[in-house]
Amino acid sequence: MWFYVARRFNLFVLTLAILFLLVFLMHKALPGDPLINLSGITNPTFHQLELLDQQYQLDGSVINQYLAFATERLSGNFGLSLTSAQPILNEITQRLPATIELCIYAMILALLVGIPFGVLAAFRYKKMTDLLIVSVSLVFYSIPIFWLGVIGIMFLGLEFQLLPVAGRLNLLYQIEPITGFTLIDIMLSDLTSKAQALRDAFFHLVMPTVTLALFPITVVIRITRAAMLEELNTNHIKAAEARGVSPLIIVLHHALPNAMQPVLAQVSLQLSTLLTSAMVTEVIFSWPGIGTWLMSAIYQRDFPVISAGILICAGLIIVISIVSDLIAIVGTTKRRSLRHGKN
Amino acid sequence: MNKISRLSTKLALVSAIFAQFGCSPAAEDNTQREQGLVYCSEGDPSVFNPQLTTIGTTIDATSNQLYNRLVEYNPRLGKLEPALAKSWSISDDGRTYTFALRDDVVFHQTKYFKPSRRFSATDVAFSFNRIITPTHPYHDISGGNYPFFNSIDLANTINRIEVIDPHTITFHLSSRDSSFLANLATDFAVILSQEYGDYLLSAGQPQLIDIKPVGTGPFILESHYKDNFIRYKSNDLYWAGAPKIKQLVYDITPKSTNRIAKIMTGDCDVSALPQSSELDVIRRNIKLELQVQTGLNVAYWAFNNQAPPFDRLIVRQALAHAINKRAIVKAVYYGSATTAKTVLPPLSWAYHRQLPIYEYNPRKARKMLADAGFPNGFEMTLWAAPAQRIYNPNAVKMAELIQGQLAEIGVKVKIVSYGWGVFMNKLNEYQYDSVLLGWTADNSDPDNFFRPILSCAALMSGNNRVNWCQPQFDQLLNAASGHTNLSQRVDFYRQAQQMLYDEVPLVPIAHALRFQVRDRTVGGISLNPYGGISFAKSHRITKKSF
Amino acid sequence: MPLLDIRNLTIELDTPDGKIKAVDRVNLQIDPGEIRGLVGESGSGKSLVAKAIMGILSNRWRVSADRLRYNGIDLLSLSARERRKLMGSEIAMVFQEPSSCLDPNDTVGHQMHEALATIAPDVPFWQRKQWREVRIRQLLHKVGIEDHRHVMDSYPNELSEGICQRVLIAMAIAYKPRLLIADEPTTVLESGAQAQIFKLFKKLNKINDVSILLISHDLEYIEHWTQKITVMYSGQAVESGQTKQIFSRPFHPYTIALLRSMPHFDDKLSHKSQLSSLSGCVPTMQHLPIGCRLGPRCPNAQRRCVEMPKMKEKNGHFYSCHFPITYDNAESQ
Amino acid sequence: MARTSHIYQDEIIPSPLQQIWRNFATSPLAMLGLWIFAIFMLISIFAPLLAPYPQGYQHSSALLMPPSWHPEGHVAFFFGTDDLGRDIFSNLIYGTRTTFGASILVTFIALFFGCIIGIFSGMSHGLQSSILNHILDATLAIPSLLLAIVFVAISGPGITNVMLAVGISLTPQFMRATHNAVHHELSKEYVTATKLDGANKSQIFFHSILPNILDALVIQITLSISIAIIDIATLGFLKLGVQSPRSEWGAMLSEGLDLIFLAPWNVAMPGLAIFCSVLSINMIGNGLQRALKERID
Repeated sequence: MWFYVARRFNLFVLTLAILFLLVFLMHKALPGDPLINLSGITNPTFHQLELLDQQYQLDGSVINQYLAFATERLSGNFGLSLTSAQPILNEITQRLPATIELCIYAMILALLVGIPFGVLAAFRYKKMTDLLIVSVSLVFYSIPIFWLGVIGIMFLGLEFQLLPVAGRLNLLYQIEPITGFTLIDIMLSDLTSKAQALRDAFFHLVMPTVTLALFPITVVIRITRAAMLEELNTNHIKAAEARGVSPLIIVLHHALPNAMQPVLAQVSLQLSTLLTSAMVTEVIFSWPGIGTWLMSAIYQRDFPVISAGILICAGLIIVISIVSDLIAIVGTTKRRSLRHGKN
Repeated sequence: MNKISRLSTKLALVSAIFAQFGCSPAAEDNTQREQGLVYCSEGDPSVFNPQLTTIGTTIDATSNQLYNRLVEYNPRLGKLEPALAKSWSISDDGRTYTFALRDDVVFHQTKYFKPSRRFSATDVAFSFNRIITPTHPYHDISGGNYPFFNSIDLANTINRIEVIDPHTITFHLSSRDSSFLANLATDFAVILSQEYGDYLLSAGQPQLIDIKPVGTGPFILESHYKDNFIRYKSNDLYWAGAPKIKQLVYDITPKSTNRIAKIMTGDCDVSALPQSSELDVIRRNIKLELQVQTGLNVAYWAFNNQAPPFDRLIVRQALAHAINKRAIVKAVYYGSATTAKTVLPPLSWAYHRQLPIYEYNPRKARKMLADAGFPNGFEMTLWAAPAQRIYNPNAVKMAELIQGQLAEIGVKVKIVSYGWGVFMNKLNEYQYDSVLLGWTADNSDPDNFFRPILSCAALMSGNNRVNWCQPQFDQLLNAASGHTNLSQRVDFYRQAQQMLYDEVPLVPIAHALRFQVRDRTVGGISLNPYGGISFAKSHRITKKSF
Repeated sequence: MPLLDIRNLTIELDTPDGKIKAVDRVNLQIDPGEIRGLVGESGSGKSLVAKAIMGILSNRWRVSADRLRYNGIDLLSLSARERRKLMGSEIAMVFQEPSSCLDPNDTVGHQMHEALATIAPDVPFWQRKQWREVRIRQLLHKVGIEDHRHVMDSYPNELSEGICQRVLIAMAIAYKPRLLIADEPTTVLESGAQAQIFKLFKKLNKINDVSILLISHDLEYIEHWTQKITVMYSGQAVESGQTKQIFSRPFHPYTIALLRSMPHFDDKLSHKSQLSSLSGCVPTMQHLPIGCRLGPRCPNAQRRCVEMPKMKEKNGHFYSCHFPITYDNAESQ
Repeated sequence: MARTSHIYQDEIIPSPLQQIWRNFATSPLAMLGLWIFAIFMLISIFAPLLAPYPQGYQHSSALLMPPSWHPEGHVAFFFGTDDLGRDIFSNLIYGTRTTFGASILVTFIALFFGCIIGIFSGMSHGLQSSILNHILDATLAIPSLLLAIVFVAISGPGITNVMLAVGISLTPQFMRATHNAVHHELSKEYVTATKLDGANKSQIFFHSILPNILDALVIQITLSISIAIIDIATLGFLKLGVQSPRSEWGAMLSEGLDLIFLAPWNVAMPGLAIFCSVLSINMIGNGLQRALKERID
């Protein structure tokens, strides 16, 4: 078992190295003075200039330029943002939790809604409910996320004024960002009207989470249905049916746990599309996360922020996909011979 | 079966958590919501001191909220009212102004600075000397550029500021200037704290005076997250009575659709600059109230008069004929603006009615261009900032329209656009052929429309984007401001407008109406035609008095 | 009264090209305490019959029969719930690949507990768990597994096929079924384990009076362990009767060919001689010949074979062939 | 009933492709998807001929004209006009070329590169395949939006950048699909059988593996086209793609956003166009998957 963990770790290190290489090459191709693009300090004083030269070794050979760049970024120094002259690391720690929060709630919603419908569709295979679920998920799969968001704003937000459509919380509630997750921060804060703030934050969350979650829901439905169908035809289900076990227990207790392995494996592949959709959702609902931050950086041509954003997002995805691989491996080797697991 | 029981307990736990969200008892006090007010502003203030800028957004966020002025202009009565100065007297030769100051005014108690003494004349001297005396320790802090005061050439008008005693101060002018008092009432002439200045100098952090402001205004700055929000706390020791609103938040939402969405869903209570395309939606919504203010502003298309071929009069006249102002007003302002004949809006008492106009005549424009040696037109750049302003809701769209109209006479236009901050810096390098800009009046004096944007003094201070300096034009302005009776001043201003018509350094396009949306439950927000919004007297109208 | 009575059972599959009769009018009677063999080549529909009895065919198959009774109860008219209750208590089934018939995600002990959960012992409910532990240990020992602790704690993929089969049988006999259907239980096992499994079946039949329907294509075991057998060919029951009778004097040409294809080492096979086998191959489902399905391959097929032969009976020995091999002329071939 | 008229005449076994087509043709949904897809293809090829007005032409007289079925609408501007007087109908037609046409082009480019790398990594094992795999995981980690940001940062917004970004982000999916398909086939006995007959690597690949991974690739193509369309439209929506004179569905939608109250059709029409094209491709993909599934079991 430890052999797999070692392989995964080596894969992780090499993939991160390749990611840093790609961003490093991007820096080479960026227009403008490379030192400004790396450090974000527009007119450095003489002292700062020395420090920067030592940090990024721009005059050295390409290899130790790359090494200097990598050590600098790994040690958390992403330089200053050109627009706000703040250290980028602070901005990231301020904005990353907002995006992660949105992605987590959306993924939870996707799993909570997707899996039951997937199981239902597989259970009642080739019947009306199955066709209905498949065709509805096909329709929602092909709705572009930004159009969905705009329509959501138009109808739910403006025509009927039911749900707030922008921001994370009514700004009158003064909450210090301790963990960066609104709901937890409200819990921790010593606000008088805490329940009121929670309710408001919850309403602010509904629209973006549903818009973001709709696409993953259809994907989870499709994956779960396929995995369940495959699982329901295996012999041990037939044997259980032969033993007269009730269909409910068969589906919930026997088929579902086995189908979870391929489902979770494929869901972790959907992470990069989830993050892209999250950034688009943030732009539409002006959610103060990495997406809005990166988008405004693009319009201002703020290169240090762009390279930091890419490193953080891609790094995040690699870490999460490797971790989910590890969990899948640890979970299955003991229970099922690898002949069953999907490679 | 034990498996199923464990499953159901998990479900019960989850639903309990959600229940806690859903049914929060209505009795829970929402004082937080009642005593606060959220204002959706269209942009982030670049600095917290109005002396250093002429950008409308920064003035909205700072001058009426954080600071006070010696005198204030009351738009309804049309005359000046006492503010920090209880009373003032002008000598008969009109060159010495003495002000009697209030003695009950306290500066802000903030986290970063606790003042030990009250407001006194030394603070007034400190604030104005910073502008007029280059040797003043704070003159060059944060750029040392005071665009409004440079354009009205305050440094030469004021000879000497004399502090007589802690509550009286006299200004000795070099020559008679009838618009001096009006300029003191503008949003730029704010009073800073001299004690705070000395404190920062000793701490070696002088630039903080413009970033962490201390003033005498109704609100104190609590926190500022760039491009996100600004939070103010009420100043309970305010000399004109503590504001009813305990907490004021500026929610920065650049896109106007988002602002409308926020005000409709209750996320903010007042919203700035609604687009004219959203007016009928606002009128249909009973919860909202639309405030309309006649526009004392002008949007103009400025040529860079030094850059060829715009240094030739005939080219400028041809381009003036080539643009269809009516179409622009319909497409960009959706009809909520009037086409402009000259820089002065029709409401001003010095408006020149009989002035002829450059009517929209593409054939004539093409012929004039041919005479000027450009039979098949030429290439030119047109700069437009993506931000939204009172005088121009969508400069980029106006640029695209002009691009389309000039294409008909063979002129190929390349639109150049940057973020607002970067845009203003690059303008100072005068690399543009033409730019879409505008001006909002700061007081009722017509001089305010000519001197800050067209005078040679304005060229030095970098506010004259037309890059055009006519000494004869400046003499007209000085002569006008030298006399006090109206009829003589009107005659001088008419000659100035005639000169602008002949020279066409810029093409005035439109005077926009100014809108503001607010929730019916909010009252007391004054929409001053001459500049910044003020929340000093704002309050929540409780249900009964609705 | 036979324990299981099946008359004219037909199973059809609806495919895009119309209905296909996979099993055509099969008759089968099993008396209590009898071991019945069901023999035929693979694809002759024998496991379809078993699944039809259990009712676990997928909904693409359509099952119809004049009579499908178990112990007097008409299985076809039962509701799904009653059918399940019946299968949970009276009929049990054992499959071909034992290790894939156990849930790979659960320990064997856990699955045994679940299998026993349906039985309501006369023990107060808090002691029910211990009672099941004891019962499982007895069952495992009964099917010949000594180290029950190790087996109960391990996962199916860690056990050998033989042990898995024994565990499945233990599960099957846990609720003392009266009929056990074994669908090729031993094909995957090696010969040593096969003998033990059959010995176990014999013991169950003798002691617990469990009647067993043994489905296999392996003739040696069928000959040795079963009392009666039915021979099937591409969906039709061609011959059934006492095992000894059929093995000594088969009437149906297909049965003869089947028996002859079993290599007997006693008679003198010349060196390198062809092993005898029937010419041609089993017709595919879409192109079944009309009438007797052995028609084209039958050595003594006649014109009449085009009509479907009726099932005739000769003192307990049923056969459906117009020209059965009567032994007076059998010796001549 | 059976396809053979007389009893024993040799049965005509339909080739796999024919069989897939027959299963595919049976479901009406899939055929509808195919027809819509064909219509979009035609539009994107003959865009200049079909569009009533030249691209981005501003009718200063007809600003914000509602669609023709609206009382004030005019049939000359079938879907109405936007705030600069540009006719939405002709813009949509030109937009088909940039959004729909570009996505098909990008998919086939990604298919070409993806397959080659996928095949090499699939066929070889050990170090070479793991290296290719690593590249796969690294590039797969970077979402198409980030790649587009990189290219826009380097050389400014434009359709070529968007196509490049979407192409690069799609290639790993093809790599992964071919890699898995090839690995899956390699593990099958018939491949080892051909190996035993002495076939070298390329023979094995072309004769036994290629035909079998075709169906997996076809599904991946439909999946990728639908992802490509949505990605190109999203990047257009975020103003990273095509600039003003050339029209593109995503950009049209984002321009119409400011007039969401006055002119909702500005937002509805491009959205519907994207939705229909993606739906048609997904229907085809779904039909194909079902047809293949039926052939197997």
